[in-house]
Parts: sequence; structure tokens; C-alpha cells
Amino acid sequence: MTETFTADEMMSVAAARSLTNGSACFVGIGLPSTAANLARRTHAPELVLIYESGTLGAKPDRLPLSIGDGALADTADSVVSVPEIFNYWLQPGRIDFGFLGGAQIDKFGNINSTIIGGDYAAPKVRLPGAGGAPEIAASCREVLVVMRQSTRSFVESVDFISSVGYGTGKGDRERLGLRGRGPVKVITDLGIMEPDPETCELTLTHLSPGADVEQVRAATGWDLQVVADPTVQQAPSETELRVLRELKATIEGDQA
Amino acid sequence: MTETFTADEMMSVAAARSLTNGSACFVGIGLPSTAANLARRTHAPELVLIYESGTLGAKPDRLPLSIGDGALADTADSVVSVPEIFNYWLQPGRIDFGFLGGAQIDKFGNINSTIIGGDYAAPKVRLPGAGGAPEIAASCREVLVVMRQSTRSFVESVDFISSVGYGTGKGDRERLGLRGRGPVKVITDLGIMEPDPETCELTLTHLSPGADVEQVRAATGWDLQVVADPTVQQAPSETELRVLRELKATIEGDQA
Amino acid sequence: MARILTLSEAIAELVADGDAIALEGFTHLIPVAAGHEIIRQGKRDLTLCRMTPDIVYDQLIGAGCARKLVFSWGGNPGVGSLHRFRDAVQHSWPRPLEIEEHSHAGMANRYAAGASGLPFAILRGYTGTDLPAQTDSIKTVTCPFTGEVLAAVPALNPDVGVVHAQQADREGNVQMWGITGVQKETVLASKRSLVTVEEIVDELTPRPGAVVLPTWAVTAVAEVPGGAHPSYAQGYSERDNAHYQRWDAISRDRAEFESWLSREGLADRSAR
Amino acid sequence: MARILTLSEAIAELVADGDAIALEGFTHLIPVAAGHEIIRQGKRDLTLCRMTPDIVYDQLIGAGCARKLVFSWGGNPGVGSLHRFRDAVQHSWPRPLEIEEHSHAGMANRYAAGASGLPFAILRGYTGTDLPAQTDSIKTVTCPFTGEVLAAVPALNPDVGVVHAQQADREGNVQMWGITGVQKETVLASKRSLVTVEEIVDELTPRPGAVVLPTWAVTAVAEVPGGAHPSYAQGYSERDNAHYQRWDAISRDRAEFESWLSREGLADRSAR
Repeated sequence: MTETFTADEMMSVAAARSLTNGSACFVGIGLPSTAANLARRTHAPELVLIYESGTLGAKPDRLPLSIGDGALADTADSVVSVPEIFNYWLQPGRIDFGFLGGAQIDKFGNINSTIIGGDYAAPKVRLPGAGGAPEIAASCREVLVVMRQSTRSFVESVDFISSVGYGTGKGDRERLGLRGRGPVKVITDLGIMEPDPETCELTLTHLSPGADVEQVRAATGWDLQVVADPTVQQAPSETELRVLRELKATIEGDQA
Repeated sequence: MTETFTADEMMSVAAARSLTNGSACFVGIGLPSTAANLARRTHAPELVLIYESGTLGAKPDRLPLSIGDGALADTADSVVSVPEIFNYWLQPGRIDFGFLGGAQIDKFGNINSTIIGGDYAAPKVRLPGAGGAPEIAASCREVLVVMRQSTRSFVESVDFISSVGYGTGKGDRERLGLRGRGPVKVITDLGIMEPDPETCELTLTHLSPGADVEQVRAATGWDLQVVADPTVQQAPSETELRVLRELKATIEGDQA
Repeated sequence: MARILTLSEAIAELVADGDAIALEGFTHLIPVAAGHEIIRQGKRDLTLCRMTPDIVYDQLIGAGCARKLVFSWGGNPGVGSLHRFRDAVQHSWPRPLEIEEHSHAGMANRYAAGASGLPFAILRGYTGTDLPAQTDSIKTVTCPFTGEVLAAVPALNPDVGVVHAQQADREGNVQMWGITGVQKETVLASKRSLVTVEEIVDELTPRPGAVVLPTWAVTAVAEVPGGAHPSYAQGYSERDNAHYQRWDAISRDRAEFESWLSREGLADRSAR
Repeated sequence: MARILTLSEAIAELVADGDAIALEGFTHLIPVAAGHEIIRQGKRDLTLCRMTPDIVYDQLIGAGCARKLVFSWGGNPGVGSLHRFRDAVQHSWPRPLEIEEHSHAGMANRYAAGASGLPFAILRGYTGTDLPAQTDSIKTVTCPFTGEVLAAVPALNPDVGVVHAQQADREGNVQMWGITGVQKETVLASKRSLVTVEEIVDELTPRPGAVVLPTWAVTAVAEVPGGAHPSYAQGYSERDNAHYQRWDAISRDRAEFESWLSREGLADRSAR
């Protein structure tokens, strides 16, 4: 029996599947936390969750509502200071996966979470800002981006570079001295984009079940490259869906 | 009744008396630790003892045998890492008093604890080295030096500057950017020397009971300046002697 | 030795118009009551420093206390935008707000440099982003051993650092546990410091993961039970998530915000 | 994930001739048994790093394992000199010993930079002393904000970092408490790491003041009860002060030292 599922659920499941067991993952709140906790409860029981609030190896029994949730500290192997989490744990490249999102992304995976429109001093919309993203993007071994896809968010050129993907193309990360591999996957509600090995341009490699290439192109603000025969992602399994929904249920009461 | 006491006991008592109640003191093992613990048990019950092993506010019930003694960690307000003790506590100038000793001292309070004779690559005698002294000498608000006086140790010129007193004279600390006041007292078994306000040259200001100026001059390797009428230090009180001897007794068993 | 004061005495004595102040607490232990007292006392022209300005900074900005914000992420965690912050940046309401924007790693290292008595800190940070072009306090230094170029940020040494903790003893020694963020650095970096606590106890019992600030490193302690609400104090209270949700509606509209200020008794002495 | 090995397996696998190794532990928790195993296995040409080389380093030097010593204070704490260290520096016995000498603050910051993935650290240090003239790894940098000149020291990233802790669990998570010195930094700065522990337990119980190293940050764990003797492991053993006293006599004389090596079974494979 295959249950019906939403595009957002597919996105969470795809993000969770990208995390390998035993790896260490730098998690932000929202979709990344959902994905990481889903992975830990399905195929990756030994995934190490690291939150920028300083919790190393958190094993929350419910979805945390903020990166400083008490459930994280209570269940962590160790809680360290914020300077330590950035200096001793993130900066040296010890962390396998970092999750990022943002308001805009361009075809080289550069992300904007700072301003939209106008200029920096007088923006049309002032967003929260970069937070931990510049160094997560630089230092995690691999970056996973999770964002809903639309022409508003997938743009030819971002209004502000809050965190660097591949800069202006292949070789830029090396020139800049960034040591992590950069955004190896951009996971959306419509599919998955990965950097082209030759150009580092984000290229559609996987479609969500039910989505087609034209639909993804129409939701992308640049002329999206597509691999010859994009794989259709496997639909969420019954277990994945059940665990995902259980996790989500743990926060709905609080957020009502 | 005045008991008899040794010159070393007078030196410990004089060092203890230099510590004001409520101040914070960076303590090394040996005479400084004896003096600081004596002060805490007599006139300065709220003296904060800080050991470079990371113990803040240690209140040992016996004389610790090493700077990493378990009695220090057990009784401290907080135990922090060694990088933190140097970076967050010593370096910013939070600590009122630092104690130093060494193999040689010159008339400007520069101290050698590195080598004697020969040159650095092939010394006649290799000493343990500077340890925490360079930064204690630089950053504590005031430095107290405690050393037995002899022409071997009080020399015209030290063989190696392990920690800086007043450099080559008045104004040098400011030129070097050292922020603490430097060695405000050199306490020996024969008396106390203090920097001359005009020249920063160490000048005999206090005599130990029973010592005279000629004796101190004879034990000094430079032409020692002496204030007009050196004060004779008050002999150790009965309480000071009793507490000092009790403290010493706590370690004798172990060291036998 | 820290003095034990009431919150209103402490704010009156420690915070002056024009000061740079830092209220820190990373989601947990946010000193919200102290922020409200600053609004109540009508402090003005403050430079507000905080890694994650959240609703208490939204309130300070909306109430017109701030001249400048030094920060790395300004949002309502788990909810969305800070509308008073946006209104100040986008429309200069109630007054223009200068901003000095960093990343989390940069801000954390600025506090650590401040606590260490160093003029600056180095990190692998900001590379390739548009932040250095907008923020004067991001520069570079070259490693004298390897020739590598690293980011440099200046020490942050606020005039006043304010944090909330679970406990202090009667001598003013402070203990906090759970997520302790950048609070030790904030207190040690600041010229003066205030710790609000859930309770003052006879003796601090050592706890796993606790950070202890000795009394001689703290200027003042004030007992303010619930002083972190709507954030939480582990062992004392839970995060009030609904309050964060409600703030979104209250703060979207200027009039709604001003009536909130009045309702909370925070508008009296604020002279906008 | 850390692997649980025997001490001899761990040293054989992790330490190669010519490696830079750091055995840390600030008076407390000194990994002495690991040092003896290194002597027993006849490792050679090692660069030995340690803030306070004490009797275990005196033994390694006397046994001819070391080519170079990186340190800040080389004495027998509470007793006096290290005679094998002195003999090596003063008379090149049993072989010449290159030295790289720092202050404690410099060494602590070198490990911290190493743990942080930075090429160097800055500190207010060494100013006016004769150390910078003798030590190539002390340079200066200028603050790009204030123009102040500060000391710079390169990161220390040993090939192998060895520390002793009270406990590990069966997954290789490590917990140590009491004075924890620079041990976390040593493990994080090193390419490979070995933690010897008093005991392996089913579960680590959180303790006040404990430092926890997660298993994925450690290469190997070996159960070595009493592995810190003659230093101590808080909660397990007391410091053996008499042993430090006795070392003075044993180490003063080359023949006496060599007979000690034999007595302890440490001379067999050492080919001086």
C-alpha cells in the first residue's frame, strides 16, 4: 500500500535519505531538524546531531522547537559554549553535513538570507541575516540545501551573498580557500539539483514523484540544466511517512 | 612571648602580608602557595587563589603538593581549562597579584629561570624554563617576587630574560606595552626591595629582623641602593607562625 | 564582589544613555526582564549587541531605545521576521537604526576576544560573502607562518553585559546550566555586568555542565524569577512557544505594538 | 567512532618513528603508561610536545626516543630538575635533543589553534623576554583595527595526541573530570588520538566539571587502570608524591637510569 504524501513530505524524506549513518550533521531548526531527526529514526540511528547552540550528539525524543530547546541539552553527549561549537567543532571541518536554506539561491548555490530589493542600507525587505551560514557553507564537508522551489527563490542572481556555494563557478571555492565541498545537493519540493561536475552549475538530477522537468524549469529563475534522464525519486516508504508524521505531531500541539 | 623563627619563615610571612583581602592571586607551588594559603588563613580570608592548572577560587584544606593537586579542584569555585585560565583570566588583567621566583634576578626585576652559563644552545645548566612566568609578569596588576637572596641569584645581569620586570629601567614596560605594574616587591629572607619611583631600580626598603644593610648588600650582586632608613619588618606573630607551621606540617608527611 | 541589587536599581546604576549593551542568552536564559526594565527606564541611544536579536530586542528597537544594532541573526526563532527590527531598517521607525552585521562565528569570536583582553580575533569566516563589503569591522590578517589570509574581527567589549542564570549564592557567585551559549564571554568582555537569576540560594550545588562565574567577575546580581520568559530557564521553566507566535501579530502593526507597550507598563517614561 | 584497543596495539598502530606526539595532562591524568609503552616498543626520532614535560618525558628522552622537545616548563614538579632532560640538552646524552621553547600561554594557545583548524593563534605574550630570539615559532602580527602588535604562535597539530581519562563507555565516548588542562585541545588538534582510561563502563554518568569527548572525535581508547601513575586520576587514585622524589635519585645518574629501564622492562627493545 502506498499512502499519498505531500511534496513537502517528499522533500523532508529526500533530505533525510541524504544523511549517512554515523556521520555528523550540523542542524538548523525547521526542515533540516525534521530531516535529521527522521534520518536518525530510520536508516541512520547513529547520526550525530549538532546544533549551533552547543549541543553535541543531541538525541531529542521530539522535534525541538528551537535550536536552544531544552530537549537538546538534556539528551546531548556534551553541551559546549557557542564559541567552542564554531571554533573547535565546525571550523576545523569535523562535521560531515551542514544544512542550509534561505530566501534566494542562484545557479551556483550561493544563498541570500539578508536582504531583498533596494540596497543594503535601504532594503525593500530586511531578512534575519546569515547567522551561522557563512561558516557552515565554508567548513562542513558537504552542504545540503533544502528550499521550496519557485522563481522568487531560485534566481539568476541573488540580491546578497550570505553564504557561498560555488561562487561564480568551478574553481572558485578553491581560489577562495573554502575547504568543504560546498552544496552537493539542493533538495526541493520538486526534485534534486546537483552541481555539474564540469561547471558546478546546479543541474536537475532527480524529480519528485509526480513532478516533471517542465514544471521544475518553470519554477526556476534561470535556464535550468537537466541531466539526460532524471531519476524519479522513490516515494516515501510507509515507515518514513509514519515516523515523519509522528515527529511533526510532537510540535503541532505547541505551535497551535 | 615571641617565638624564634627562621629567615625563611619571615619571608613566607612577609609575602603573605603583601596580599590584601578580597584580591585575586595567581599562585605557583612552593613558597607562593604557602604564602597565599597563610594569608587566606590569617588576615585575608577572602583571598581568591588561582592556580594555572585551571582552578579558580581554590580553598585547599592543606598545602597542595603540585599546582594540579586534587585538593585544588575539589574546593574550587570553578575549574576551567588551561587555555581558558590564561586567555580569559590572566591575559585581560583580572588578577591582582602574581607570584614569581627564579634562579636569577637583576636590579630591574627581570628574572631568569631558563639557563645558567654557556649559551642557549649549549648551556652550562639547563633550568626548567619560563612556564607561565612571561605572561604572569606581563598581565597581573602587581607582581611579587619571592627568592632567597645571594650573589648567585641577585645578579648584575641575568643570563636569560624569562620574564620581564622593568626591562632596562623606567618607561620600558610602557614602551613594551606591558599592562601590569610589574614587580612591586621582591621579598627575600633578608628583607624587601621595591622599585625606586624615579628609576625602577630595586631598592632595599625593609630589613628582616636581625638582618642589617651590609649583610643584604653582601648578598646582592649589584651595588644595592638602600632607602634612607629601612624599616625593620615586624616579626611573625604567634598566630602567623602557628598557622604557617601547621600548613607546612600538612605536606611533610607526604614529602618524607 | 558582585552586589545584590533589585533589577530596577541595577539597570538605573549600570546602564547609561548611549551605552553599548549586550543581552545574551542563546534561545535559553534570555534576560528579557532586564530588557523590559531598560525600556521602562527610557534608556536612549543604546548600541544593542546580540548574536540573535529576538523579540526582546524587537521590543527595545520598537520602543526607541536603540541607535545601533550589532548582530548576526535577527529573527523570531521558529516563527519568522522581527517586524519592529524590519520597520526600523526599512522605514527608520521609530528612528533610524544603524546596523553592524556579522556571522555567528564572527560574533562569538568577538566576545571571546573581548573576554581575553585581545583587540581582535581571527577565524575562517565570511570568505566570498557580501558581508565584508558592508561591515567595517570585518578585515583580514595574514598568518606569519603560512601566509594564509584569515578574517579578523575586533573584540566586542560592551559597556554593560546582561545575562540570566538559574542561581546565585548570597556572595554573588553565579551558576547556570543547560545551553550556556556565549554568556560567560559576554560577562567577561563587558566593562560592567548584571546577572539576573531565577533564585538566590544559600549554596551552589555543583551540577553537570554548569558554568560558574565567580562573584569577583560580576558587577551586580538581581533576583528576577521568570526573568527569561518567554524563553526558558532549564530546571525552572519551559519555553513559552505560543508567546513567540503571538509576538508576530503584536509586532506587525505599529499601533498594536504601542498598545502592547502601554499594556505592559513599558510606555510610561518612553518619550518618543 | 573510536576503536577499543589494548595499549600495545594502540601504540603500535598509532605511533610511528619520526612522529610528533603530545602526551598531555596538567599534573593530573598524565598518560604515563602510554609513555612507557612507547619506550617499550622502541619508537625513535619522536618530536615530543608537552607543556610540562615531567618524569615520563624525562624517561622518553633518557631512553633515546626523542629527537626534539616542544615545551614550556621542564621540571619535576615540587622536586626540582629533570636530569635526563638536562643531560640531553647539556651533554647530548643519549643523543642530541633539539628544543622548541614556549611559555605556558603560548603552548595552550598553540593547541587551541590546532583544535580550531586555524594556522596560528594570537596572544599578549613573550614581550620583552629572550624567548622570541631563540624560538622561530614566535612571531608577531599587527591588529588591523588598533595597530597593536601581538605575539603569534603557530598551531600545534601533533600526529598523535595521547591523554588519560577516568572513563569511556563501550562506544568510545570519553569522560574526564577534575583538572582537565589542555586535554580536549590536544585530542582535537591531533591527527590521531589515543585515550587511556581507568575503566570502560556501560554508561557515562554526567558529572560536574566533566569534559566529554564524543567517540567520533577520538581514534582509539585503551583501558589502562592506573595508567596515570605516579600522577593521579581523581576519584580513582592519589598522586604518588614519593615516586616523584625517588625519580630525582634514579635519574641523576646514567647507570642508575639504565638499570631502572631494565628493571621496568623498558630496555629490551630499545636499541641505543
